[in-house]
Amino acid sequence: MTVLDHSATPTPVWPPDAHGPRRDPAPLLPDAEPVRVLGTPAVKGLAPELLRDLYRRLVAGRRYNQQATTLTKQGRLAVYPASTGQEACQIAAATALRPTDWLFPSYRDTLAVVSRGVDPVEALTLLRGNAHSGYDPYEHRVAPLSTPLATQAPHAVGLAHAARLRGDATVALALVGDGGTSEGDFHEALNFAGVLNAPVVFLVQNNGYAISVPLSKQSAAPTLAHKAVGYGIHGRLVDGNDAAAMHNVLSEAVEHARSGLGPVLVEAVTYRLEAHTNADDAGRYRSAEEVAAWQQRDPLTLLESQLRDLGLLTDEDVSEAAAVAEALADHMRTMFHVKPELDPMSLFTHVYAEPTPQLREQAAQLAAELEAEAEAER
Amino acid sequence: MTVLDHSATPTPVWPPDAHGPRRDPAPLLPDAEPVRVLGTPAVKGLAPELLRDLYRRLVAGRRYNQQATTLTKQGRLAVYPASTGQEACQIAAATALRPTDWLFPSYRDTLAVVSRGVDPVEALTLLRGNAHSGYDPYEHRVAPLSTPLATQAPHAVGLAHAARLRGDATVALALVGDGGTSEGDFHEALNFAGVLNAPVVFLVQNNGYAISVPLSKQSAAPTLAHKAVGYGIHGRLVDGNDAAAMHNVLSEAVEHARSGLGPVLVEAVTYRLEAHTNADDAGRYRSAEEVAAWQQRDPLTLLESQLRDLGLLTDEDVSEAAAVAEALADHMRTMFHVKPELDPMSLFTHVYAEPTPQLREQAAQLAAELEAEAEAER
Amino acid sequence: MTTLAPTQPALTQSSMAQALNAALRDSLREDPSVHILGEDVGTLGGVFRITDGLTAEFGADRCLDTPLAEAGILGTAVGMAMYGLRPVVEMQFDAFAYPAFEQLVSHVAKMRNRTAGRMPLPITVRIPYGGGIGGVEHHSDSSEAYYVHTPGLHVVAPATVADAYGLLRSAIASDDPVVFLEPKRLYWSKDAWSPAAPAPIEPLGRAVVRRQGTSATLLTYGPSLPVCLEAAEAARAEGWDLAVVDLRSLVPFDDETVCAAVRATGRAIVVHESTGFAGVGAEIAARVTERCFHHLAAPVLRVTGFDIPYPPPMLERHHLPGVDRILDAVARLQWEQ
Amino acid sequence: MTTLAPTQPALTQSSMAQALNAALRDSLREDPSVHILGEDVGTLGGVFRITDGLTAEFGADRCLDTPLAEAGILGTAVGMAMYGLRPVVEMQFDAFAYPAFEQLVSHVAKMRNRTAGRMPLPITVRIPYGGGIGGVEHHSDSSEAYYVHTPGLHVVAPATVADAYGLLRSAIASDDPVVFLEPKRLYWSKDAWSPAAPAPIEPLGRAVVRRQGTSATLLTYGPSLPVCLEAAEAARAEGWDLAVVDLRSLVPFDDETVCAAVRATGRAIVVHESTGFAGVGAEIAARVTERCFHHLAAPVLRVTGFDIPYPPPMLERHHLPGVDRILDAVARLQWEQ
Ligand SMILES: Cc1ncc(C[n+]2csc(CCOP(=O)(O)OP(=O)(O)O)c2C)c(N)n1
Ligand SMILES: Cc1ncc(C[n+]2csc(CCOP(=O)(O)OP(=O)(O)O)c2C)c(N)n1
Ligand SMILES: [Mg+2]
Ligand SMILES: [Mg+2]
Repeated sequence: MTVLDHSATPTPVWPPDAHGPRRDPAPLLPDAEPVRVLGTPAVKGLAPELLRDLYRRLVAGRRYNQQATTLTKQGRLAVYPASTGQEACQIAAATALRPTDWLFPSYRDTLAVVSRGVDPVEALTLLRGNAHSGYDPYEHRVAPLSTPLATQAPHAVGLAHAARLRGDATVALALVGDGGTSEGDFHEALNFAGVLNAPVVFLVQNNGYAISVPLSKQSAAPTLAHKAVGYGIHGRLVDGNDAAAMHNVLSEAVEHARSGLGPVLVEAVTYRLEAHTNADDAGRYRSAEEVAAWQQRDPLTLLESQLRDLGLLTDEDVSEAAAVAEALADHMRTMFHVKPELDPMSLFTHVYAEPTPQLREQAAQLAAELEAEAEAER
Repeated sequence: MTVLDHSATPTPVWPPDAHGPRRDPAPLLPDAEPVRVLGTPAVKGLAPELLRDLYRRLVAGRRYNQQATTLTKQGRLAVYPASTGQEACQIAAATALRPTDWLFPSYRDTLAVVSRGVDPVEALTLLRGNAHSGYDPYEHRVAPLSTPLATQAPHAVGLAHAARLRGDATVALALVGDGGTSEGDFHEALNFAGVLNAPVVFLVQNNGYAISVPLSKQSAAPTLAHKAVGYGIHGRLVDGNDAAAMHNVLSEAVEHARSGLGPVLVEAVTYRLEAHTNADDAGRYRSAEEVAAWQQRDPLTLLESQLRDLGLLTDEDVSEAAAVAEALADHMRTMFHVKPELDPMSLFTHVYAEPTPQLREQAAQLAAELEAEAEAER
Repeated sequence: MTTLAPTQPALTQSSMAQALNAALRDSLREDPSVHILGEDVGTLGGVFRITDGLTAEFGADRCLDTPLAEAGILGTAVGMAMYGLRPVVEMQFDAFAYPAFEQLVSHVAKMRNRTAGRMPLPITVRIPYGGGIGGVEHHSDSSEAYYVHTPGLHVVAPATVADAYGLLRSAIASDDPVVFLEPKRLYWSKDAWSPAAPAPIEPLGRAVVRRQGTSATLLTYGPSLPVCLEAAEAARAEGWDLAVVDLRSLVPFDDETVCAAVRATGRAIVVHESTGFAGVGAEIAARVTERCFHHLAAPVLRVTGFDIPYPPPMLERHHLPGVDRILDAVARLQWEQ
Repeated sequence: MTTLAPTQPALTQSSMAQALNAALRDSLREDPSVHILGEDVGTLGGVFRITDGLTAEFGADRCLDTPLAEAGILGTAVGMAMYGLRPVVEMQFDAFAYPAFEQLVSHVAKMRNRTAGRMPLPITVRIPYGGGIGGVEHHSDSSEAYYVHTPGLHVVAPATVADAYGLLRSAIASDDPVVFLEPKRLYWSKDAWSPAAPAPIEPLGRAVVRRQGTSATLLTYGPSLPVCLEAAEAARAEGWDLAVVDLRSLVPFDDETVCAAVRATGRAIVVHESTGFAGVGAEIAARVTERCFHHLAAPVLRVTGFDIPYPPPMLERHHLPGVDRILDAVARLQWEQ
């Protein structure tokens, strides 16, 4: 029997003469309220060690964002789109996955990439500017950062489908922004996922803005999670600043997909505390009040105060977490002070498996120019 | 105040800290059952004259499809995608609109175009092959038939938006197939429509197939109408073979949009009784039983028997309608026996407002070739 | 002791469509990582029947009917290739590959380079292309120039039944993405060729001289090859002995074969269906001139489609480069000097 | 009786960005049917600030922040144009125009022709293009070849502050669709020009000789013009007197000016940033050779970007045609014979 045996699709519930599987929409719709765990009885359901781990990751994540921002000020990074304020989403994208799963990040998701185990310098290579991508996608099963928005979503579907064909228990997680949901590729990916019943999860980090464009100009949907029903997949809504809720909902979604129950679309409601990138002037399109209001819901402070309430966090833990974070920052500082190796001739090496005769000629031309340059310098 | 004053968007119902307008999804979701009028008490609500008009249009529509099919057999049409079985959808697309409204048809919708007043020969020009489009879009406010699927949907949104900016009460109706809903352009159009609150209606004729691909391989959605909620617009589901229901639902949708209440997505459940086109072999992908089952729900017989039950249809009416239909067929036969005027030089006339110097040279070359040809024939 | 000669199956007349179908079947059979996906490629066997019978033989997982969304199809193929599969995508018609343009240009063409060779994408994108079949708007585009201008893509266009098989096998076997342009117009053209004894797999990147000649050299590919051969025949009456080169592969380009053929005659004409302005013919004329300047007795001329949207069926014959237009160009090759 | 001379506002130093902004402002002011739409063009004024202040002055209906979907933006513009408006679309970066490729090629370029002139689409598609700004992947593409090969589109690329104003005004005023390529790299380049006394509106389709010369002719456009002028200066030291032609409009193409300039020197080099293979330079080299063959002492050479995906920022200088590469080409123009 094939993976795509359509006789396996749910028998029509409605109406008798309609075409294809007509599923019951009810279970696909998100709850009216976003899932929250911190500050609710549900928090008792989580292992203290998990909560403390999330805390340490959040602290490191915040420090990572600060250090990367500093590196741009020093001109060591060409540009940096900070995920400050979205760290709970970023780390959940790592904690919810198994090593054998795949992550499909967008350009803002380097923290998720690092949380998955990729070295920060490799994760930031694209933004540093010495190469298009710094890491081996197969080492940690992380696709290259995707800059064209939502174009990585169909890749995640294809990879998940391929894994299923191979009989592997792999799940693909695609990260998209609220703005990215407007792209045709987002639609086509979710539709393919639904039809193929591919083990893929789409996490939309709804941080309220696409550069300067607020969600109200991006979509009129009740919530972005409501888009799921249009593809026959499950939609979940979660508080993106609640690290515990993020971990729970995303883990459930991933296991739901893994168990063959179908793809899931998760909307995480969060906020981009920094400007779009260091090159952006957020003051042009949003108020200080708005930012301040969201600072009150900082994912880090939310978790920290919860842990303290539960008596799960000592001052020792705090300084310990800070130390780990500082070590990460140190590593970044040192590594970025090393000038990257640059080989102009590498421009021709990987265009094709074998350079074409045309590329060989062009490579020879550049080689000669470099030789002449070197001559001149001697 | 501008048309796009976003303060006018509904105030957030949920949750306080979420971004943008968070509408109540309930009113956007389609009913569980498709709207039906024929054979229900609701039929009493329709004016007898309307029902009889719909009948006459259906009879003519069916005859139109037969004649066009005959013309392909005679080689007078290059190809014809019949709307046989979908006539109720096609004529409703005309009866639901005002003359000032706009229709954006897909390649299968020539009957809707003709029902709107375009001469059949002009409507069929694309499929005849003597020109790309045979009618003046501005005469009956009908956009050229769109072959690239769903690409006309954003055009409808743009035109509706422009009309609104101009303060006109114009509504745009875009016709898309079930297969077309999978295209990115469909998604982007509905999203723009929702955000711009444009007076546009999308009618999806779900005839169960995209050439050979059944809906079950096209979408896993509960219904295609459920896609609406993902764009914050209203979704309606209707029996596409019920001419009265089609007219009612589509008219309501059009007036809903006209009154500024927002766009509507209507899914009409119908069936393509003929092959995809005369060039297609439907036997390769669907059973005779399936076709026979749908023949039982032929929109024409459904309406006719209803009218007879209501005593609204005399044998005279029937032969009268048949006569009108036959006149249409006659007109098509005669007109298509006239060889179309062909001017090779017209290839260069409308590429730009003014031919470029390059096109002038090329036109001169063709002119010389034609002159030589003529010479040779003398 | 006697050796038995292996029995050679007789070469029957086969169509290009049959050869392509055989190439797909043999690829699916020999390599389990090959997967076909596209619109109507399964149950129906494709609108041109190129995938006829493949789902029946290999199952829906190997030859998949997808939803109607070209970017989704190609994007899904990218993900499948990332996981080690070897997807073969069918775009139903040339103009319907445009929705996938971003996936093709920004990902398919660039992934290997982006990842320094770590993530190659062995994807074949089959595109039935070109006119001359009486197709309505959007069904007759020649879009090769868009693809050849995009580094990272191989672009191939067979013109014979045997090449259709041999080049498609190589395209699928290639570790780089290949845009495989199938001349619709030649789908039903037949040739002595048998799927039972398929031609050797043709390596990509090699042009072939289809006709030797001394007066001038016609450079062409795909649907225009038969037209050029016909023109060469007709030219004999006028006392011209024309060589005809079938490029087969546009990227990589076979400068060696092409320049040798042009130097031999000192005169050249590029012939293709697509719009001329910044078309493939422009590149060929430019590079041949750069390389053979002092061998040229006349400028390299181009006989191409006009710079207009593809015409409606009843007018297409005026747009397509025909024998007469080619002969007119030959006459303009400055024989007097 | 005395007549007063009208007071001429002094020509201050203005950037190309300011000139483009002025062109948009003046168009919005003079023609109520002009509407701007795109990503971040409203409140933010565009990521390059080209639409700065326009929403504030004319309202969101005239300068609209759209959802993030390029096909939707261009498709919506098509519908607006159908209703008599004159949309000006901003694509945020070159590579992000690719999702709109189908709308551009299958509708924007073809609607007038499809409807026999009844439904023209006066749409201007502004695309910040090219490299040299240290942009990461997808932010430095030179995609002009895709557009010039598509009949029905005008393709324009200004290289000076005054032309940026004059050509954009003409593009918006044109009843045909115009792909307006803005050299990002020159956005902040300044010139003596004042929005208060804007240059006369430049008609489309005319090239201009920026520098007279006798040894050889450089043919270029957009971001490569300053490089060519610099190269021409440097060439004097080597005893070469180079002419420089700024094409400005790629479609329509100004054969007259170009051929005259090439015949005058007998040697020509085309310079552009984009990939060379089947690029605009191929067309120019081919057509100039067709038209000026016997005036040429050497083949028309091309100095272009390599046939590779655009490099990462730290390596882009090796890809971009620079002064040295141009001078090397000049040296290869066979001066000995
Ligand atoms: C196809 C495409 N169009 C435009 C852009 C330019 N761009 C880069 S980021 C961005 C906004 C993205 O917003 P969102 O998806 O919400 O992600 P966020 O930046 O909030 O993380 C835009 C328009 C792009 N990268 N890709
Ligand atoms: C963008 C695009 N891709 C592919 C095609 C080829 N094609 C023509 S009709 C068709 C099926 C359309 O199915 P549907 O949308 O359900 O409309 P129907 O034919 O049922 O009326 C396909 C795939 C096309 N016309 N446009
Ligand atoms: Mg966002
Ligand atoms: Mg259908």
